[in-house]
Amino acid sequence: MDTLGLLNYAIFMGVLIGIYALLSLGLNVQWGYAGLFNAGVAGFFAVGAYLSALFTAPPVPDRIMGWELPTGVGWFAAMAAAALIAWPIGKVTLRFRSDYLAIATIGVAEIIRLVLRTEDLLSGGVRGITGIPRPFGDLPYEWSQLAYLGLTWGMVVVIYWALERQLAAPWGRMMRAIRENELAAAAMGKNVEARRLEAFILGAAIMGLAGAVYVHFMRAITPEAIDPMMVTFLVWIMLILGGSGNNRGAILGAVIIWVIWSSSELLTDRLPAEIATQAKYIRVFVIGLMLQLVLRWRPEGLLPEGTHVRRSS
Amino acid sequence: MNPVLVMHQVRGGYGDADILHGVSLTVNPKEIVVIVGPNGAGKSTAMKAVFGLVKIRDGAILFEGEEITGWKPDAIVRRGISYVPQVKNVFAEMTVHENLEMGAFLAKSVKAEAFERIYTLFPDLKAKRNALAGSLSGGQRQMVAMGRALMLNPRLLLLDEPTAGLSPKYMEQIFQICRDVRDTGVAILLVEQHAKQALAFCDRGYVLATGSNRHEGAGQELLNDPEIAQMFLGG
Amino acid sequence: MSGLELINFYVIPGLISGSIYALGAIGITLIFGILRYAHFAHGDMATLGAYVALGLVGSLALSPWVALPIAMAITALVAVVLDRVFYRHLETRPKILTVMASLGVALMLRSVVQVVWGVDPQVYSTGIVRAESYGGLMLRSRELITFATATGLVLFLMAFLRYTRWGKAMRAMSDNPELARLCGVNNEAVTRLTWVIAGALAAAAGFFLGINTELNTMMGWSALLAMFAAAILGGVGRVEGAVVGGLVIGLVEELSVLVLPSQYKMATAFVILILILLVRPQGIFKGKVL
Amino acid sequence: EAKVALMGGITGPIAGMAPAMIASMKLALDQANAAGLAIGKITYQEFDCGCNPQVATDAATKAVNVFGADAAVGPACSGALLAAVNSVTIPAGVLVVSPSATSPKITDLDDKDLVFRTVPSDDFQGRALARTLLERGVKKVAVAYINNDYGKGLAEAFKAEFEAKGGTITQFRGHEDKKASYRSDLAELAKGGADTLVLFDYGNASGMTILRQAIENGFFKQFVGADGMRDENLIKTLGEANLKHFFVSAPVGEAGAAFEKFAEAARKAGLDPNATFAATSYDAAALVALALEAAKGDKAKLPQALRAVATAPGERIYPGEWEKAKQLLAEGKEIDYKGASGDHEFDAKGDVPGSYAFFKVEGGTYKEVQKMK
Amino acid sequence: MSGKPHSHRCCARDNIAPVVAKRERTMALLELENLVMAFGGFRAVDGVSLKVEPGTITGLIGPNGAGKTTLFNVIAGAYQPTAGRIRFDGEEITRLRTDERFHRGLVRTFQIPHEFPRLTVLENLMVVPPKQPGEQLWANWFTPGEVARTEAEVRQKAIDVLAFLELTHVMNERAGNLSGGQKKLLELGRTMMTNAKLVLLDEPAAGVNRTLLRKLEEKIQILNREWNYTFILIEHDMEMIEKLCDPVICMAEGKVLIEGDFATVRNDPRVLEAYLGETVHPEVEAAIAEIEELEIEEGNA
Ligand SMILES: Nc1ncnc2c1ncn2[C@@H]1O[C@H](COP(=O)(O)OP(=O)(O)OP(=O)(O)O)[C@@H](O)[C@H]1O
Ligand SMILES: Nc1ncnc2c1ncn2[C@@H]1O[C@H](COP(=O)(O)OP(=O)(O)OP(=O)(O)O)[C@@H](O)[C@H]1O
Ligand SMILES: [Mg+2]
Ligand SMILES: [Mg+2]
Repeated sequence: MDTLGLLNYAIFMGVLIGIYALLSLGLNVQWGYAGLFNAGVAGFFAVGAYLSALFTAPPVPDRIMGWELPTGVGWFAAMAAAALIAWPIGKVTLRFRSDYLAIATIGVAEIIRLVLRTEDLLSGGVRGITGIPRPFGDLPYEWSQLAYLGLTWGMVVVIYWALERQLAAPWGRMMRAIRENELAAAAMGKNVEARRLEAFILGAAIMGLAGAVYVHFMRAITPEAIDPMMVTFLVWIMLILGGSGNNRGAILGAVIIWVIWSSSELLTDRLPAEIATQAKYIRVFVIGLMLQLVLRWRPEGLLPEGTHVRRSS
Repeated sequence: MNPVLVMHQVRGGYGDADILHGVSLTVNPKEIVVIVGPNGAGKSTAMKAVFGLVKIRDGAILFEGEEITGWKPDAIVRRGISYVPQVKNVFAEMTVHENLEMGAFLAKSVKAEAFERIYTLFPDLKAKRNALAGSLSGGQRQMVAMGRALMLNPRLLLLDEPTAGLSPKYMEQIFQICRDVRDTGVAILLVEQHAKQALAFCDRGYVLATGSNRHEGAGQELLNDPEIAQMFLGG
Repeated sequence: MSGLELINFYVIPGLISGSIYALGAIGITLIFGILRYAHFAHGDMATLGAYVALGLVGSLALSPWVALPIAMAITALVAVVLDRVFYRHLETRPKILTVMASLGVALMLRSVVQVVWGVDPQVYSTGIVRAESYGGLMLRSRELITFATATGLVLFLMAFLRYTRWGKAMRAMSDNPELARLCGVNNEAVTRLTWVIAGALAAAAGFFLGINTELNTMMGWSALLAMFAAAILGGVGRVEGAVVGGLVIGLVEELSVLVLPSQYKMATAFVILILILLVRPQGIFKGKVL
Repeated sequence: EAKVALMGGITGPIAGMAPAMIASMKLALDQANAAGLAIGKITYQEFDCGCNPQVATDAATKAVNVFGADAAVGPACSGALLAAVNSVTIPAGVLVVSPSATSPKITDLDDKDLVFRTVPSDDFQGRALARTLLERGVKKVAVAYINNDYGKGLAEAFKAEFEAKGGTITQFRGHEDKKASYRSDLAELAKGGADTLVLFDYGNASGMTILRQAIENGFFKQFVGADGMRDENLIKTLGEANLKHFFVSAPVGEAGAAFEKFAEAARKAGLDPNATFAATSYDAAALVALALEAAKGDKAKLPQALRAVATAPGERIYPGEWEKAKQLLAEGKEIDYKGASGDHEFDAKGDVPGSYAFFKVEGGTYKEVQKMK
Repeated sequence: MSGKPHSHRCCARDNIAPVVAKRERTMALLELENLVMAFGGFRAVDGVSLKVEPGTITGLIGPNGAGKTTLFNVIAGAYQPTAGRIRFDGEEITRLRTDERFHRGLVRTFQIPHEFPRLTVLENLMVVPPKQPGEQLWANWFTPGEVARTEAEVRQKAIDVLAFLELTHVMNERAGNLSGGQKKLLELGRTMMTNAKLVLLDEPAAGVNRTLLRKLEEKIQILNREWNYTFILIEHDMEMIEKLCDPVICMAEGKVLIEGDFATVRNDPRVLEAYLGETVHPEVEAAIAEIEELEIEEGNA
């Protein structure tokens, strides 16, 4: 286990953390700002990932898309597509209490997964898409990884900065007001439905971007990547642990959870074979338990909301 | 004569912060006691403390000589105290009649007279008996809440602002009902913002401010104290 | 396609999975209606119940039908403990936190099942049971029992809620927990009872799912969406609604194969859910809209 | 001194197969270590690729960078493999031999000759099965497949060949795993009047449910599956008496002797040699070990060495003959490994043609009926 | 109490308002025409027609369940009326949404305060002004200058309102931590953050300490005289009605029972019977009749 190898692994982990940080930021817009319980993060992630892949991958005979466009176009398309999908979903379900939204978004993510699995013409079906280009992909392995790390965290910083700005503006204040008391916000002339939809779409677009960043890193995608456990649930724990309503908390949560999740595997891999298989499930158990502990002892997260509020006022 | 209810130096609150800083009250049998004081003084909190809905960190609450500090609400109801909270005091998704039934939840069987008694006190409710309590007007709800509390023939009745939102006619009636109920042997502790009227008809009163006792005495006495009138009764 | 074929291959299987969904949906609708949150661990509770029964069948060599009531009791107990340990302390916080906690519990339950029983599919009893023909209707005894037991459990539950004070206490608590307490309702007891019912019925759902197919560790989670759809379709908080909702979802899922590629079978429950939210959010039986 | 990563699908959809696969890989490497190879001890470590691209990439990165693997056996699933090799192992120049990723897509990978597999592409098996059925006089079938890369790949290959050779496919339907009832699916499949159902699925998943429900309800007279359906447990669960008309195809070694050698060792180690992908797993690990020995641990020479030890010409080496292989390699002679699951004559793309046989159920297990071409 | 508002424009209403009111009798601010609100078969509001003149404080009283709150809900747009029409400021608004009515200057407060608990008191006010450019998603990026300018204006206005309401010391407190009475003041303060023309107050006195209530009354009067707010006020506290309101409308069973100045309404036997609950004695009735006759004579003169 040499240092260079460890460094390489750290870079790899850094990129994935960056991707999760994006997802977590997107979810924070929906849940932290607007109080929308989106349990279908994986769906928007998938839409972004596939769309960017289809825009940039080389064409293959039995699939309609594959346009070899520049990666930037793919990323933009990913955000737009995720936003576009979010619109009708939000339109239908945002009228109800969050639980309904949760159920509905789980369902949407499931349908998106089914469509991607089934419609070969569109998505390459269960075999997915390969040969997706990666920016700086032609550099030697280490350098290419490093460059991508920079790119990913560049995106995180840009999104973070933009969201912070938005949150400090009257827009953020209005969003929080709507979250706090919908009825009063409506009586104060705020168009509650439209505004919540706005937050939902914005969050979805960021999730779509995360999908796009992911897909170019992996250079391949199949429907299995839309695993609710690996995407939706992990992201939720990140946000709750880090502190919903706080963008820095969202990023911190992504860092902590991914490091724990990933390094716990390094541990379980070292266990003797008989229990190693078991340990994989115990790992999931531990993540579930961790969520419970956070909810029990620190429900507002490590970096709670509010520090921000004080500063702005 | 043993007091019905004694609160002795009760200190406590909702989270970690104290709202009540040593509140003491006594209610004697067949007595109407009223608590007045500014908004946020801790009047409602004091009532909730009796009913075990507030963390009590110090002091004691005795009902008919027995210490009930820290009891569960349902045990306290069973012991003979009824309580009408200030807000959210009806079952909005149940009918008026069902609300009254819930009042008598602990009784083995409910007699028709019990309902009749309430419907005679509040004829408005009889007409609305099958309406959902949630669709009633503010005042009608207040009546339902009172009616519910009276279903079980308690020995002590706690009322948190029973007249808020009621028309003057009903306000008078509620006070009259209180007197009638008192005359049947029930002690009553109530919080009122219609302080002048309340102090005028009660037996004794307490003035509470910022979570502690400020004044106490016979109703008329407090009413006639110009300082109290200036500070708490609106001049 | 003849009418009989339609009944044998679409309607009967639809009704069977419908009654399984219904059993799960009752618990969901009660928890949604009374405790006021969507319980995402319900599917995995069903999985647990099914595996507990399997454990009994395997270790004590019981007949599955004897194992069923024991598994229901054990799962009910587990449900009560889960509530005590993971949900109770969130009572006074926004409900959505409890929803999230239930997602975590779902994961924990599933991994416990996976560690204890492994991930291979398993069955209660081996061999094949060919259907008997009742005047052209193809039925197996286990299907009849599934249907009869589900009906019996539902009728018993409805009678229990109607003719005892518990039913009223549940409604009161669902309406205004604080006030229910002040009426002398023991909220803890009501909550416990709710969990006992939900847990027991979830175990029954898991068991019937297992006995009509195989057991696998994802079985409950896969059925969860259908159960939620059933609960909302029937009207949140309405036991009879959950039953009707479950049957409708089960039927529509099977019949959907007539018009849709069967890969999309799983999506039909969701489509119904969206339609019902659009058209009649209070559900068939006018439940709550939270 | 060499390091090999064992990348199994320990969690995820094929978790049920993983223990036997991993154990078989370990068996091979333990044997190699016991023989005392010239390169020294081969250390190995398991990684879970979860049958999920994301998990697999993470695992591969750990395997390559943290563990420092010289070569890897796995990943088990095609989707996972595609992601892992594209983004990690190919750029890092690490040899990968998969025992179970069967997707035809892997064939066309731009892999710098670093990706091999000991299991034939589904394309071969599907076509072979089509020819065998026609040969047996089955001209009209309905096809049901589980909607994943395995089921679909097989089904499409089968369909292409079957129809090209004059057969009729009355229904061609995919389905999702883990549904409670497939009776309506079966009713749809039965439309068109075929009495043979070709079922590309897993015998420990929806494949068993469908088979059971079909038999229980009297759909179809005859059932044919591929290697995924070859599951001992299925016989136990459904009862042999009910499976008289159930056949499966599965890859077999050219010489029965090779398999027997492996089977013997496996049984001694408490393993079921017939477990799905056990033999291919053993072979993949064995080939990696032999290649490491031949390349003297030089990572860059591994692909070339792998081809050399696996393909003719050379002295035949059967499973377990480590001493002999070691000797020959030390003498600089060519060897040709004949594996438990086949000869493993890799083509230019790193695929093996595979040979298949057609099995029926007998005596609680699967008995070969005929070879397939 | 800050002295500032008193010093200017002190006598606006007493002298001018009645004249204005008379001249513009045809141009009422709010006009209800035969408004009906039925729930199932039950008519909570049953054919109400009335006019509210600009600059007045109209008192709305009536027994519990008379339909007062329902009438507010219909005016504010929470319910769609079963029949009838609503005109506001010369425009028909019967079919408009709540937020659209708000933007036209029709503002309501809630009987139970609806603050934003986790926002500061200042933010609670700053949220209110409609059509703030900074509330548009893109404006922050494309017109930051304008956003900053409005933001500064809004902040200054909120600070002024807080000073007026004597809430400056709790400016940065979370609104959820205010006491009941302070929340009521905040509720009133929100109406001052927009260009309200008509403010609907639903039982502002219920549960408010009487000492605090006297302050509340003063604020309402100042708003009415100096900010030219028109109010409709539901209240059961007769002292408050007497002090503030002219005219007073009494509703019962969904209908308008009587409209007039406080004394008239107060002494009407039907009002006494249905609402105030005082026994009507023959001699009192005679006295009332006398007063009424006197008034009629005055009116004619
Ligand atoms: N559930 C609660 N959690 C935390 N703090 C609370 C809660 N309820 C009340 N408080 C706080 O406790 C203090 C006393 O409140 P309480 O309701 O007892 O006042 P009150 O005297 O009844 O006033 P009012 O006349 O306005 O009803 C207030 O500062 C209030 O903000
Ligand atoms: N949503 C509703 N559904 C059915 N009936 C309703 C509904 N809202 C109000 N009502 C009925 O309309 C009548 C008038 O109610 P409203 O709340 O307007 O009375 P109010 O005059 O404001 O009385 P209070 O002074 O007691 O608040 C009541 O009898 C009430 O039961
Ligand atoms: Mg109070
Ligand atoms: Mg009202």
